[in-house]
Amino acid sequence: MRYMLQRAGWFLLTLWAAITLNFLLPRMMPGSPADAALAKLAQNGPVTEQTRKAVEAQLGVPDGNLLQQYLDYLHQVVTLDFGVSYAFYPEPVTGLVLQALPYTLILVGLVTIAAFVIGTLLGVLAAWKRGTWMDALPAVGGSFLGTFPYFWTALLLLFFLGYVGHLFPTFGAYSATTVPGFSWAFIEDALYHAALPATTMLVTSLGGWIIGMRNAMITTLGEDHVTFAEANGIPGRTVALKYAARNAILPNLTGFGMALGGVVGGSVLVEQVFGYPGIGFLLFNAVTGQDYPLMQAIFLMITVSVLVANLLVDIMYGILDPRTRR
Amino acid sequence: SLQITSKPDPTIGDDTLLIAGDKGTPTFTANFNPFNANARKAAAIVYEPLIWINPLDGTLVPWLAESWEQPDPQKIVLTLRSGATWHDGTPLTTGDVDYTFRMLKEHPANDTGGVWSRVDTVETTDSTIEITLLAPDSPALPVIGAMLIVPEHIWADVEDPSTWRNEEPVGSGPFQLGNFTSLQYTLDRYAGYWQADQIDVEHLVYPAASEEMDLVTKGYDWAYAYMSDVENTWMAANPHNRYWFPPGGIIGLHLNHDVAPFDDLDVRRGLSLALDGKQVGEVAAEGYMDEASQSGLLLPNQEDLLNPEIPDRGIIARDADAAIAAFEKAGFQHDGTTLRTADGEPFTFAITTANGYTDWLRAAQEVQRQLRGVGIEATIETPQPAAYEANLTSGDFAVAMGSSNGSDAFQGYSNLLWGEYYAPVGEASQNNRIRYRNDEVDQLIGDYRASVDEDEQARILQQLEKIFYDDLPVIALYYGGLWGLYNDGRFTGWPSAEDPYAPLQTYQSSPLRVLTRVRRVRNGGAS
Amino acid sequence: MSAMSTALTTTFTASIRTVWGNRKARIGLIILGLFVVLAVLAPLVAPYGPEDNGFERNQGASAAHWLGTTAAGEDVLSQLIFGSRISLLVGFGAGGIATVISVLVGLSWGYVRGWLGDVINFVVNMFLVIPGLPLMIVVATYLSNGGISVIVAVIAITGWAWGARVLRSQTRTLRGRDFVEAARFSGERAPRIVFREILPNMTSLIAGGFFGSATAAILAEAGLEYLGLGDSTVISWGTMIYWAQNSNALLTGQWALLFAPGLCIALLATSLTLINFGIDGISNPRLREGSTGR
Amino acid sequence: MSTATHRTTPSTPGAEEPLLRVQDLSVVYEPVGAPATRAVREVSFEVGRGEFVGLVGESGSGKSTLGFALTALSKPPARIESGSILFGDVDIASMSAEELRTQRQGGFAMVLQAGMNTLSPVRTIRKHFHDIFAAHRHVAPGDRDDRAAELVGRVSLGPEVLDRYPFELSGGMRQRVTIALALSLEPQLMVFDEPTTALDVLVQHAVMDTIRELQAQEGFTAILISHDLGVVLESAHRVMVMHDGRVVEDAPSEDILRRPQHEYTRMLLSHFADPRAEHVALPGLEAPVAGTATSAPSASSSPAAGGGLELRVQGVSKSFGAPRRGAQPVLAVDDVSFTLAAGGATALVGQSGSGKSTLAKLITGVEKPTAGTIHVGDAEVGSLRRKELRDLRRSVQMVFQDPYAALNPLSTVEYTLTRALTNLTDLRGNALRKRLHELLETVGLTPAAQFAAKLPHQLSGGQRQRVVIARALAADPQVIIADEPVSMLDVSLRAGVLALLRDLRERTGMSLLYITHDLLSARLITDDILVLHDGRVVESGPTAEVMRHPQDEYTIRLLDAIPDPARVHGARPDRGDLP
Ligand SMILES: Nc1ncnc2c1ncn2[C@@H]1O[C@H](COP(=O)(O)OP(=O)(O)OP(=O)(O)O)[C@@H](O)[C@H]1O
Ligand SMILES: Nc1ncnc2c1ncn2[C@@H]1O[C@H](COP(=O)(O)OP(=O)(O)OP(=O)(O)O)[C@@H](O)[C@H]1O
Ligand SMILES: [Mg+2]
Ligand SMILES: [Mg+2]
Repeated sequence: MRYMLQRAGWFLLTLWAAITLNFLLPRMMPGSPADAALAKLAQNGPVTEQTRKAVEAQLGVPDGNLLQQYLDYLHQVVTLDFGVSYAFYPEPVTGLVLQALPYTLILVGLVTIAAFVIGTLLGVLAAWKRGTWMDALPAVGGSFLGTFPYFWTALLLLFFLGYVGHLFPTFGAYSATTVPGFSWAFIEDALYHAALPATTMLVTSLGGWIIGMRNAMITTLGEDHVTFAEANGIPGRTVALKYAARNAILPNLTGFGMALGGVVGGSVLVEQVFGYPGIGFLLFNAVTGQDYPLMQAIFLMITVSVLVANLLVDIMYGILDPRTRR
Repeated sequence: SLQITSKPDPTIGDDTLLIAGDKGTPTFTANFNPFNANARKAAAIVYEPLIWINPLDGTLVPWLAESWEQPDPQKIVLTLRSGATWHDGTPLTTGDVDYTFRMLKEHPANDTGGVWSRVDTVETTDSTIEITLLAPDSPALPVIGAMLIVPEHIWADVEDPSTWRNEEPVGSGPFQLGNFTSLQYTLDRYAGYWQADQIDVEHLVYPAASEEMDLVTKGYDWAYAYMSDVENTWMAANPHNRYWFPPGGIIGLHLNHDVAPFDDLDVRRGLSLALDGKQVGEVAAEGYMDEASQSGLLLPNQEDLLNPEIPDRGIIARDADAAIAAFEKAGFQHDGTTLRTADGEPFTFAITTANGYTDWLRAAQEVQRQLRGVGIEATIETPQPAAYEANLTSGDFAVAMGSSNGSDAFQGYSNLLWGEYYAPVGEASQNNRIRYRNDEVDQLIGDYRASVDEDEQARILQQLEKIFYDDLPVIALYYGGLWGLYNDGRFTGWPSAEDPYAPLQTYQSSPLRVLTRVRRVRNGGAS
Repeated sequence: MSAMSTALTTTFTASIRTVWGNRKARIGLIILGLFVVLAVLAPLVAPYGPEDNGFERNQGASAAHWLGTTAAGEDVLSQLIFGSRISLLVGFGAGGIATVISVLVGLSWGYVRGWLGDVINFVVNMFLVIPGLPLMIVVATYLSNGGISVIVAVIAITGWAWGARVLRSQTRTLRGRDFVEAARFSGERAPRIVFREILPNMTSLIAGGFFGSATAAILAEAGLEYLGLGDSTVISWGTMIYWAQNSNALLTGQWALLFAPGLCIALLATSLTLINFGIDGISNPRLREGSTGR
Repeated sequence: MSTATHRTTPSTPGAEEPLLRVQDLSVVYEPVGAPATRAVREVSFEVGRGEFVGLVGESGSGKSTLGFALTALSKPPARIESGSILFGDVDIASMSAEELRTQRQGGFAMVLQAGMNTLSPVRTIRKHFHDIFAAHRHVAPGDRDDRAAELVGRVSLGPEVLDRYPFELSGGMRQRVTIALALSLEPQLMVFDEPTTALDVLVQHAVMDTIRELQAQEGFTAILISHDLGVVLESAHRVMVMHDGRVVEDAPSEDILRRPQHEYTRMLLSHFADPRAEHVALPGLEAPVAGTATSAPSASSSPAAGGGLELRVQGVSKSFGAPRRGAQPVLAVDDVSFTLAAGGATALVGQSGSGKSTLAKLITGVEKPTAGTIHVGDAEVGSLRRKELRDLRRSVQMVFQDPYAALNPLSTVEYTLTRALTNLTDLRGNALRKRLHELLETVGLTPAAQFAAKLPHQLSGGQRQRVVIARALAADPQVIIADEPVSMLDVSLRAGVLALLRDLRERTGMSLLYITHDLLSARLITDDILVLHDGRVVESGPTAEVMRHPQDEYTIRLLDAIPDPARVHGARPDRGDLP
C-alpha cells in the first residue's frame, strides 16, 4: 500500500512538473503571440501601429502577470478547457486538437504498431537465420533505411510517386471532394492519402525495431533454456517464437511504450511534408505562431500519453513476464 | 532531367478560375470575418471597400463610393454608389457604412486599418458620408477608403463581431461563397453585383494545397508566390504560364538611429557606398528585382513623383574608396584590411533578419560579403519571425533587414520617419522602428497632412525624397517584388507591365479589380 | 593513473580489434573515416569555396560543377564537402555532450540510494516525458540566435535521458559486483568507485550510446534545419536541403541538390550504425558475427 | 593417449552391443576475431547400454564440449573437426536436422550445466512438458497432464509445481524439473552436465540420490559430468578423467579409487579427504589433530603485523525488509553470539542462505545489525560513521569468494594494491612500492615486479585469489573475514590458497573468520567452528570435535551430504598408493 502511494505520488509529481514545464516552455520563446501574427501580416506589406493595436486587442494576450497566467492555466488543465487558439484565432483549442487527433492517431498510431510488429518479426527471423541473407537483408537494409532523414524520404516519395508519377495524392488526408464521415468512400480515400506518409514512417522506423529485436533474440538464443528446448527436440519454429522471441521481446517493450506515447505528438516532419492535418502539423503551427494555448494543450496531451503508455507497458510487462506479476 | 509539367484537374470547367489565393494550415477553417487576421483570404473580396487603391502606385479607383472630396484637410465627403446590393438582395446603403464605422469603434480589435485613430465623427445622409477627422489629415483618405463595408442587417445581431467567424458571409462583392470544405472552397459569381457586366468568371476555386509544387503541377490560373527560377519552373510547366514581378516595396538595411554609430550620417553614407544594391538584388531575388532607388520611391511605378534633383534616379553606386573615406570622416580607421573604430577595435555589427525569410537572408549574406570589401566583418542573426518583430518594435537591434515604403509614397515616409511615432529603445514603436528623428521631416509631414493641394503635396514629397536620399535613414538595397503568376490559356486581360492596372496579389482587395478585367478565352486557345 | 591507462590501452586496442573484426563495423569505420578526411581537408578537396556564388544559377551537372549549382549560384559539390563539417560537428558534439551528461547522471543515479535517487529519477523522467522534437523546436526557437552551437546544445539537452537510464541500470548491476565492494574495502570513496571502477567497465555501452546519440543528433539537426528552425546561415547538409526545398530544386530538375545531402546524411548515419554493430559485439560477444548454422 | 586405458567392457553386466561409440573425436571452437581453441582432442570411447559413466576433469578440460557433441548440440563457434559419434549404428553427423530432432525422443537427452536457467522464465512447467509431448507426439493429448504429473513425481515433486513458473521454484526443484523433462523423452542415453554444481550441499546430495535411483530404475545409459571426483565416484560405475581435452584415464570406479594410473587422476584423488577423519590432510596442508585445538599465534609474527584483535559478537540479529510487497521480512541472522579470540581462527559453516555472508557484512560494517552489538577490539561496529568505518577497514578486511569477480578486469595488480595501500596506510613513494613487492611476495606471487604489471585475465584463478588476499593484507589488518575464498577454485588450486591463509595467520597473528560451506576446508584451517542454520547458531566448538562428534541433527546432515565414494564402493581411497 505504501509502495503504491509512493508510486502514485511520484507519478503525480512528474505530471505536475511536466505540466508546469509545458507552461513555461512556450513563454520562454521571445516575441508574443501578437508579434507572431504581425510577422505573418507583415509579409503582405508594412504593418502599422494601428494594426498592431487591433491584433493585440483581438488576441488580448497575455493576461495578467505570470502567476495569474499560471493559475488560469492550471484551471484550464483541470477543466480540460484550453481556451482559444492564437494562431487559429478564434478557433477553440479543444476543437482544433480533436479535429487533428484522429488523423494522427490512425496514421502514426497504426504505423507505429505496424513497424513494431513487422520489425520485431523480421528481427526474429534475422536472428534465427543468423549469418544468411535473411539476416543481412533486414538487419543492414533496415538500419540503412532507418538512417534516412524522415523528411528527405518523404520528399523523395512525394516527388517521384506524387508529382512525377501522379500515383498518389500529394496533400492532405482526403480529397477536397470527399466528405469526411464514416463511409467506405471516405475511408478508401483516406487510406489512399495515408499511403505515402505511412510508407515513409514505416520505412524509416523499421530498422530500429529489427536491430533491437535481433540483438535481443541473439542473446536469448544463446541462453540455456533455448538450448535445452532444442535438446528436447522441440521444433525450430516453436523454439524461435515461444521460447526465444517471447523472452527477447521484453526489453523492446519499453521502447515500444515510449514510441506509443509519442504517437499523439504526431510526426511533425512527415505531416509537414505531406500537408497532413494531424497534431504534428498543428504543433508546428502552434510553435511558429507562438500559440501558447495550443502548444500547452498538445504538450499536455503528449506528456500524459507518454506517462500512460509507460503505465500500459508496465501492465503489459506484467502479462508477458510472470516474474513481475507479484 | 525530370521536368515537372502541369496536370490540370479535368473537372475544372472553362468558366472556373483556379486561384492559389489561400493556404491551408493544412486545412481551412471557415472564417469569413474580414477583420480577422486568420480570416479566409477570399473574405477580402466578398466584402468591398469604398475606394480601391492600386498597390502599385497608390492611385484611387472609385468603388462603393462613386466619388469623394476633401473640402479641407480635416474633412472627407464620400458619395455612395447607388445600386449596390448585398448577396441576399438587400440594398447597400449609407446606413451600412455608418454601421461599419460604429462597429469598428465599438470593437477596436476589428479596426485593423486604424480608422478610429484618425476619425472624429461620421455623419451620413441618404447618399453621402461626411467624415470629420481628429486633425488636419489629408492622407487619411486612402486609409478610410480601404475600409471594408459590412451589412448592418446581419452584423448588428452578432454578439461579438471580433470573434464571430461569419461562416456564411453575406457581402457585396462580385462573388459569393459557394461550397466550403476544409480542403477547398469556391466562390460563385453574384448576378446582382453592381458591375456584374464586368465579371466574366463564373467560379473561383481556392484549394488548400497551394505549395509551389502544387502551383506548378495542378494547373492554377492565378497564383502569387516567389518562385525560384521561374523560367524553368512555372514557365516551363505550361506554355501559357506567365509571370509579372513589379516592385512592391523597398528591401533595405534598417539602421537603429538610437544606436551608435548609426546615428552618424557619415557611417550611414559609408555603408551605403560600400554596398551594391544591384548585386544584392541579384543574389536575393535571383535577378528578378532591380536595385532600389534611395529616393524611397518604387521605380518605375512612381516615376512621376521623382524629384529631378536626385542624381541617377537615386541609385547610389558602390564605391569602396569613397565608403572608406566616409568612415574615416566619422573617426574610423582603415588599415588596408580592417575597418577599426576610434578605439582601434575592428568595426563589427549584427544584421538581424527573420528566420525563414530566405530572400532577406540571402541579401544579408551578400551584404555581409560586400562589407568585407571595406573591412567590416558583420554577423547575421536570424531570430524567428515573432522574435524579429518583437526586437524591431522594441528597438532591440542595430541593423536589420527590413521592408519599407510602398504604393503610397507619403504613407511610406511618414510611417518610417515621423517623429510622432518615435519611441526610445525599449519602448514599443510599430511604425518608426528605426527611431528616426528629424524636425525638418516632421515639419514636412505636418504640412502634407494639412494640405489638400495635390501640387503642394507633390512638392513636399520631392523634399522628403531628397532627405531620404541625403540622410539615408535606411539603406535601400533592392525592390521587394509582387510575385504574380498567371496563365493566359483560359483567361486573358491580366495586368502587366504594359497595363499595370493592379498587381497580381491574390490577397486583400486586389482580386476585386483584376477579376473585373479578366475575360474567358472562348473558342480554342486553351491548353 | 598509468596503470589505468595501460589497462585502458589494452582493452582499447582489444576493442578496436573486435570492432575492426566485424565486417559491418569495418565498412562503417571506413565510411566514417572518409567523411572525416573530407571534412578536415575540405578546403583542399572542394573545387570551390562553399559560399562562392559567382556561378550561373540552377545549373545542371557539368564538368565544372559535378553536381550543378544552387539557386544562389553556389557549387553544390563544394557545399556538400564543407557541409560534412557541420554534420560531423553536430553529430560528435551533441552526441558527445549527451553522452557525457548521460554518463554523469546515469552513473551517479545508479550508485546513490535513497531520496537522491528518487530525485534524479524524477528529473530524468521529466526529460523522457517531455516530447523530444517539440521541446527541441521550442528551445531552438528560443535560442535561434546562437548558430550551430545552440543546435548542438539543444540536441544534447533533449537527447541524454535515455542513455542515462540505460547506464543507470548497468551501474546497478555493476555496483553489486565483488570488485566494487572490494574497492570500498580498499578505502575508495564513492566518486572514484563510480568513475574509476565502474565506468571503464561500461566502455562499450557508452561507446554504443555515443554512436547512437551521434546518429540521432545528425538526423535531428537535419530535421531542425529542414523545418527552418536551425541556423540557415551555415552550410550543412540540413540547410542544403532546406535551401533546395526553398528554391524548388525538384521543380527545376536539380534533384541532386536534394538527393545528395540526404544521401550523405544517410551514409554518415549508416556508418555510425554499422560501427555500433561491432560495438555491440564487444559488450555482447554473442552478437559477434557468426551464423547459427540454420 | 598413452596412459588412457580403454575399457569397452562396462563394469555392469548386460551390455551386448555398445550404445555409443566415439572415435577420434576432436571439437574445435572457432570464434570470430579470436584464436581457435581445440577443446576436445582425439577422444575415443564406448559406452554400453545401461552403463553409468562419470566424466571428471577440471574446469575448461572440455567436459561440456564433449557432452554437447555427444548429444548433437554443438553450435557455432564449436565445430566437430574430426572423428565420429555412432549412436547405435547411426552416425550422428549424418543425420538431417529433422531426423535429429525426432531422435531426441527415445534417443539421447542432455541435462545442461547451470540447470537453474534451463527453463524458459515465462512458461509454466506444464507448458514445458506439453511442448515436448507435442513435438514428439509420443504421449496422447489426453494423457499428457497425467504423464507430466507422473514425471515430476519421479523426481520427488508434487503435481502442483506444474502450474508454477520457474522463478517460483527453488534451484533444486528447477534442477529436478529439468531432469524430469529430459526423462519425458524416454531417452536411452542421458548426459548430465554438472547437474548439481550451482546447488546447495544438502540439495546437491538429494538431487544426486534422485539421479542414481532413476538410473537404476529406468536403466538408461547415463553420462555424468562433474568436476567433483567425489560425486562421480559415488554414482558412476566407470569414470573417465579428462585433462586438457583428452581422456587421460578411463576405468571402473573402484580401479580409479584404488589404482589410479594417470598422474592427474592421482592429483585429483589426493585432494579428496573426509573431514570426519581423525587425521585429515591434503598435500601441503594438514589439519590440527582433534582435541589439540590450540593455535596461538606463533611468536615469529612479522614485524609489520599488529597481531590479532578480538572480535565479539553479542546477540546480533539482522532482518531485511520484505523483498517483495506482501512478503514477510527475512530474519537473516538471528541472535548470534560468539567471540573470536585475538589471533584465533573460527569457521562459519552452513548451507546457502543460512546467513553467513550477512554476518560477515555486519562485522565489516557494510550492514547495520537490527539488534545486538559487534565489537572489533574496542570499536563498536554498528555505531560507526562513514569516516570511522573507513578507519575500521584498516583493521578489518575481507577476502572475497570469487577471485574472478573480485578484481576489476581493467586494473593491473599494481593499481589494485597501490590503491589499497594509499587509502589505508601512510606509505607513499618508494616505501609504498617496497611494501607492494613485499605483499606480492607474502602471497607467493614472485617475481613481484612481473606480477605487478599483470591484468586479472592474465592470471590463473589461484593467482587471482592471492591478489585478492594481498589486497586484504595491505593495511596489516588484525581481523580477516574470508567469505568462501576457495569455492570457485579448482581442487588443484584450492589447497595452495588454504595453506596460504593458514600460514599468514600463523605469521602475522591476525584473527581469521573463515566462512564456508565446505567442511573439509574448515577442518583444515580453523580451530573453532560455528554451524549456522536459518540464521541461528546450532552448534559450536572446536572444529575437530564438532566434525568428529556432531551433536546437532543439522550438522550431521551437512556432514552426511559430503560425497563419500567409500559408501558405495566400500573402501576408502588407499592413501598408501599415493606418492
Ligand atoms: N563458446 C566458446 N567459444 C570459444 N571457446 C570456448 C567456448 N566454450 C568453451 N570454450 C573453450 O573450450 C574449452 C572447454 O570448455 P568446456 O566448457 O567444455 O569445459 P568444461 O570442462 O565443461 O569446464 P567447466 O567445468 O568449467 O564447465 C575451454 O578452454 C573453453 O575456454
Ligand atoms: N540485502 C538483502 N535483502 C533482503 N534479504 C537478504 C539480503 N541479503 C541477504 N538476504 C537474505 O538473508 C538470508 C541470508 O543470506 P546470506 O547471503 O547471508 O546467506 P549465506 O549463508 O551467505 O548463503 P550463501 O552460501 O548462498 O552465500 C537469505 O535468505 C537471503 O535471501
Ligand atoms: Mg562445463
Ligand atoms: Mg554468502
